[in-house]
Amino acid sequence: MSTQQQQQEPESQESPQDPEMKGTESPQQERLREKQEGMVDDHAEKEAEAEGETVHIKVFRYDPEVAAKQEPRFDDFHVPFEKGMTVLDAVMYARDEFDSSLTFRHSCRQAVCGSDAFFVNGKQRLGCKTQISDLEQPVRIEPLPHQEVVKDLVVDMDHFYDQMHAVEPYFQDEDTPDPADLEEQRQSPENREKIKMSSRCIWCGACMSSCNIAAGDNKYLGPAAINKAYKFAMDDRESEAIKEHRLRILEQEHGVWRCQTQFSCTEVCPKDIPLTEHIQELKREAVKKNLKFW
Amino acid sequence: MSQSYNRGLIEDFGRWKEFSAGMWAWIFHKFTGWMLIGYLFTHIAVLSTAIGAASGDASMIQAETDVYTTTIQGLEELFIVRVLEVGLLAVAVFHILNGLRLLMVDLGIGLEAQDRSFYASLILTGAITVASVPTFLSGVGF
Amino acid sequence: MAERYSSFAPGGTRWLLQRITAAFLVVVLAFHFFQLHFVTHAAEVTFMGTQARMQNVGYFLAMVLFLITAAFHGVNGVYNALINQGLEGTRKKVVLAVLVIAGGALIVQGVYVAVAMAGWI
Amino acid sequence: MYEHDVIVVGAGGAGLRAAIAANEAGADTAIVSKLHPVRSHTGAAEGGINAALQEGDDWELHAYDTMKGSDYLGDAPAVETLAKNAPEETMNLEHWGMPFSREEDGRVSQRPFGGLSYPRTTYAGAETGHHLLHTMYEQVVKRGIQVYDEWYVMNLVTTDEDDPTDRECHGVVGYDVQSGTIEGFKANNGVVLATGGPGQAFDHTTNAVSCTGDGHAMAYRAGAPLEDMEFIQFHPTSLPSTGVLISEGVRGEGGILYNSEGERFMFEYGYANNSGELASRDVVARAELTEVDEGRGIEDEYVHLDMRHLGEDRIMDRLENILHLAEDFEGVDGLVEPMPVKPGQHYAMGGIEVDENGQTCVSGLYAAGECACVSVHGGNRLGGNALPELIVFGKRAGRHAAGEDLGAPEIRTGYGDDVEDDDTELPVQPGSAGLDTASGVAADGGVAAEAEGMLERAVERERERVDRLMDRDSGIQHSEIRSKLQQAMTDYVNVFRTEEGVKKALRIIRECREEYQNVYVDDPSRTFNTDLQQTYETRNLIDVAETIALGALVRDEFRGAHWRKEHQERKDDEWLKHTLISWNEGDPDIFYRPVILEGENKTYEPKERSY
Ligand SMILES: Cc1cc2nc3c(=O)[nH]c(=O)nc-3n(C[C@H](O)[C@H](O)[C@H](O)COP(=O)(O)OP(=O)(O)OC[C@H]3O[C@@H](n4cnc5c(N)ncnc54)[C@H](O)[C@@H]3O)c2cc1C
Ligand code: HEM
Ligand code: SF4
Ligand code: F3S
Ligand code: FES
Repeated sequence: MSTQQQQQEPESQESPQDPEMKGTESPQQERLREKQEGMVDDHAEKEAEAEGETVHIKVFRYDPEVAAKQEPRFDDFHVPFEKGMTVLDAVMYARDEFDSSLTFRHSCRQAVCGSDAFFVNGKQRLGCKTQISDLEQPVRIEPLPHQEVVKDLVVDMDHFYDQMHAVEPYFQDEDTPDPADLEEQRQSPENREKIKMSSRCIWCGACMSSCNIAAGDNKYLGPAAINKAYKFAMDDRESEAIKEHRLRILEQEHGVWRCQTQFSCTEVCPKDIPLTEHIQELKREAVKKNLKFW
Repeated sequence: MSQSYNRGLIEDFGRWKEFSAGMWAWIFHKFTGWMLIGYLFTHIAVLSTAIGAASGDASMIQAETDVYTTTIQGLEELFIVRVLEVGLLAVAVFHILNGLRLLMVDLGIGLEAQDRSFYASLILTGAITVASVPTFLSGVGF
Repeated sequence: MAERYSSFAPGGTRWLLQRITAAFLVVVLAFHFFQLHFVTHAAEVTFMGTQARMQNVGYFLAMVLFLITAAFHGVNGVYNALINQGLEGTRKKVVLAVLVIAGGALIVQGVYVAVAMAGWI
Repeated sequence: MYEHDVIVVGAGGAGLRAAIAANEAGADTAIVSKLHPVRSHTGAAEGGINAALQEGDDWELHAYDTMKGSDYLGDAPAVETLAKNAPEETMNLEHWGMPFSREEDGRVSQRPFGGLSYPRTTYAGAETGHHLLHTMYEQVVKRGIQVYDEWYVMNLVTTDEDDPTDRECHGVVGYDVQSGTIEGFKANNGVVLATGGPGQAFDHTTNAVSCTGDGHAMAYRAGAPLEDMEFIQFHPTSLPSTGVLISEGVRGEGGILYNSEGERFMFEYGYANNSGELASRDVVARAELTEVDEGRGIEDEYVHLDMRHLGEDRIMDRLENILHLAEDFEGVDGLVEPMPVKPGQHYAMGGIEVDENGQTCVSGLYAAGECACVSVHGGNRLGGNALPELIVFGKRAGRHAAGEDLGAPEIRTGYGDDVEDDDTELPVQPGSAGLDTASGVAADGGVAAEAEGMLERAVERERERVDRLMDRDSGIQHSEIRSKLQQAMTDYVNVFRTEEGVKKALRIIRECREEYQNVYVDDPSRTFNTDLQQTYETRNLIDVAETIALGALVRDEFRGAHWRKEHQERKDDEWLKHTLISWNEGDPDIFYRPVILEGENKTYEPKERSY
């Protein structure tokens, strides 16, 4: 039994252009091969131990600098299953035990840092929050669609961050009491409840990746940034004038109007933020503001 | 960064199997909208024969042999036109029903039921279309 | 209210009009379909029948309004769809111009046809 | 080379606060962080921020509670600074828009927390840390503070005088994870370390994968001593497979702990006959481990926390988020089955020794947040006291680094005439195993050019180190060493500490060090090489783990979170002092500095810690 075959996708993989790369194996490839061969028995042992229950994952691989990985492909790993295992656990196991060059972002393992949004079995999900046992095997793990792939599962997040920053995501009222007086700005529990869901965003980028409009229109602010703006626009602590300024930003051509209510953002959001609802509410707010002639 | 990899359009269309309800609704709505506006242009073009009819011979109008009447009736005699009309109906009905769904969404009503309301639009469209087939196909010569 | 930012095209107006026309179209389109396929079968349409309907000023106005809203709704819908796909710059301006002209022509021709149907020329 | 007045390393709560403060003080400030700021582990904090905000409460009460909680190992000037400034700093967050939970009258809510004499824990739902982190990042964006994210700081650039107190810090060497470039960051005024906790030294922790004690290790090797490292807080209820925290709320609502025999062991075996499951964290954690050690654990690993008897309504009402946590991270439905839990490393009370201004004994080198030890938490941290520490001392460090005068500190740092040397017999030689040890760079030439030259040389050294790691084609991989180290720490320097065990741990750490000399990086790529980054981190973990074990060995008493089998009592005559370990060029030196119990208005008299 082989534990890790490299399956090439697309089927007809071109051999590397660089003649030096052809034929001869780079030390890295050599090591990789040795390791894979070694892995078979090493792993077979482990498997016997774990009563043979393994999880089959297929992981997207790409690295612009390594000849063997320049052409994107999927690698197969068979990871011993444990109760409670998440997708993140599985890729971490694969990295630590099989191939240390397997690269992905992760940190908190508890769905608060937003680093590990992957495209798992055709849906944007947080690796650490997705139980392997809930998925059909083989589990296909890819980087987030609609973002440039830097390496393996790592995508370039800069565009996402730019959009998040574009909505002036910070409190703007300068006219607050002096903190030294220990006097807070009052806010009703209802108002706080209103912004509660919107304030849960962990910047994972899953929503943006799932939205076809964001894919087509690079200038579209995207659901996460609009939701961020929603949090501020709906917060009563900021003055009306600032709220109006916020709506101005949102009602630009590439703002809320671009949303075609596809709902996929809402469906994939790991924090269950009702994104579409927030976007729609802002559209209505903007219209209302524009209809005010008095 | 040295280089990065863009997986391009396959992203969108290679993954159609994984699309969710809202995405299909979007695609269908787009498609039906384009069909409708396309139809509107042809429709007006066909109806433009009325100009010829109006400026033509009044007796022909009486005899129902004016260009307008003959064109329309001539078209209606074609089986293919009838089938296309059923298609148009389906397209229009879906666009209307889903349009209503979208209007509700815009008003923030029933957002949790957005996928179910999409399926409902589809089923209703099917039902209405099937139900109206006899009316549309009646009297066409086979 | 303060000045309008140039980059802040009044997307909201078009959005709102798209909804308003949609709401209007639901009613008229349903009526239209019903009228011409179920009440009068399309195959039985004659110029005389058409003329009879069109000479009713209410019907005439409804149809002209139907045409205008549908043309706006359709053309604006297409334009929107193109912006959603990231249409930008000159190409966007050209597309807008083409669509406006096409939509305008459609309305002009349509109204002309309607007037002809009513026999008012 | 990049150049700024103040360089802040780390972008968690402490780092962001420091950067904002330095920026406000007029310094050209930059943040260098291996994670994008919003990914920092501060975001995981749930409970809240302690601050004496309401009438009827008082900072002196907060200080008193903190001192008592610390088991009298907190330094009074630090504890009082914290208590005095926390209210203003908390209000400041509110003014920046942090969405605190609210009362009917629109004021911020506060709730009771363990060990507090007044309900002074200010919170924002069950995600206080998340909001704190995001609110401060927003302010960083607003102020346009430069952030170098996904830049891993490899080392500090300090001068190499013999006495660490004569050294100066001039900047850091950073590694751009995305591109693989290594660059120098010159800090004209100061470097603030805010790199968070060292939880990854243990096998099972509530801390993030990125909590690898980099700041600790870098400062340590640069000459700043590490203080009270033996004091590690373990949380009794974390999920076994991930370490995700199950809050005390479950036990508070009436959740029951069972062993594999189905016995309610807290009572059956007399661990806490009065309070049972609600006994303090360390008691419950020890009880759980005893059960497992005596063969009554489930799968030899964990115990069960059962809340089913509370009924679905009550659970849904008050503990809904716990259901999600158990489901998402452990695949367990808390409504139909008990949840597996075990103790997990949670917080490090110790850290880089600093004074109230955040400064270490190396001039220009600051530390704040969990990586620092001003000593607020002493032997044990009270829940809700870490977040205020971030904002109070983060701000002070930032301002001081930017050149503001905050007055002379009362806390002394570094080796001095007030310390006492240690003479414990060590089982193995700790410290360098012939590794690249030196961190200082000799100065030669004029003052300004000097710093630049030093930076160049430091960068060069890291480049060579990377080349060496990457060029090797065989050897051992860091993950193997890391898991061995983590296992040893969890086996022997956990909640239970015996002399024999800790010595064993030190021997294993030594082995890890030796193995590390043959470590190699398999991934040949320069792009996003996490293999390389983790290899660096593992080195840091070895240094930090060793100081934890050394501290645990020398402190033969039971204080706060530190428990020793052979010495199960608090020894105030002997041990009212901080443990300090200094790298001493690879030959670690252990010494002690007395605790400061004299506060502004009163002296804190050690009392029995009983709740
Ligand atoms: C689950 C959990 C719950 C908690 N709940 C509470 C609570 O309710 N109340 C409370 O008061 N405390 C709580 N704490 C403790 C508190 O959250 C932490 O002590 C605190 O957040 C640490 O903040 P920090 O800024 O020091 O570090 P972190 O937030 O961990 O940030 C560290 C930063 O340093 C950066 N970094 C690290 N190494 C490097 C390097 N080599 N180069 C560049 N950058 C680097 C990282 O990228 C990161 O940005 C909790 C802790 C945990 C784990
Ligand atoms: C009869 C009732 C109708 C309703 C309720 C309706 C509703 C809608 C709505 C709400 C939209 C906007 C979708 C969005 O922006 O998210 C839309 C788009 C559109 N509609 Fe209609 N519409 C109707 C009739 C028509 C007619 C008669 C035409 C043709 C002339 C038409 C052509 C279009 C087009 C082309 C679009 C754009 C589709 C796209 O996004 O690509 N619609 N419709
Ligand atoms: S809105 Fe949801 S999906 Fe989008 S970035 Fe925030 S948490 Fe992720
Ligand atoms: S997926 Fe995109 S179209 Fe709107 S509802 Fe979400 S932003
Ligand atoms: S690892 Fe932090 S969100 Fe998954």
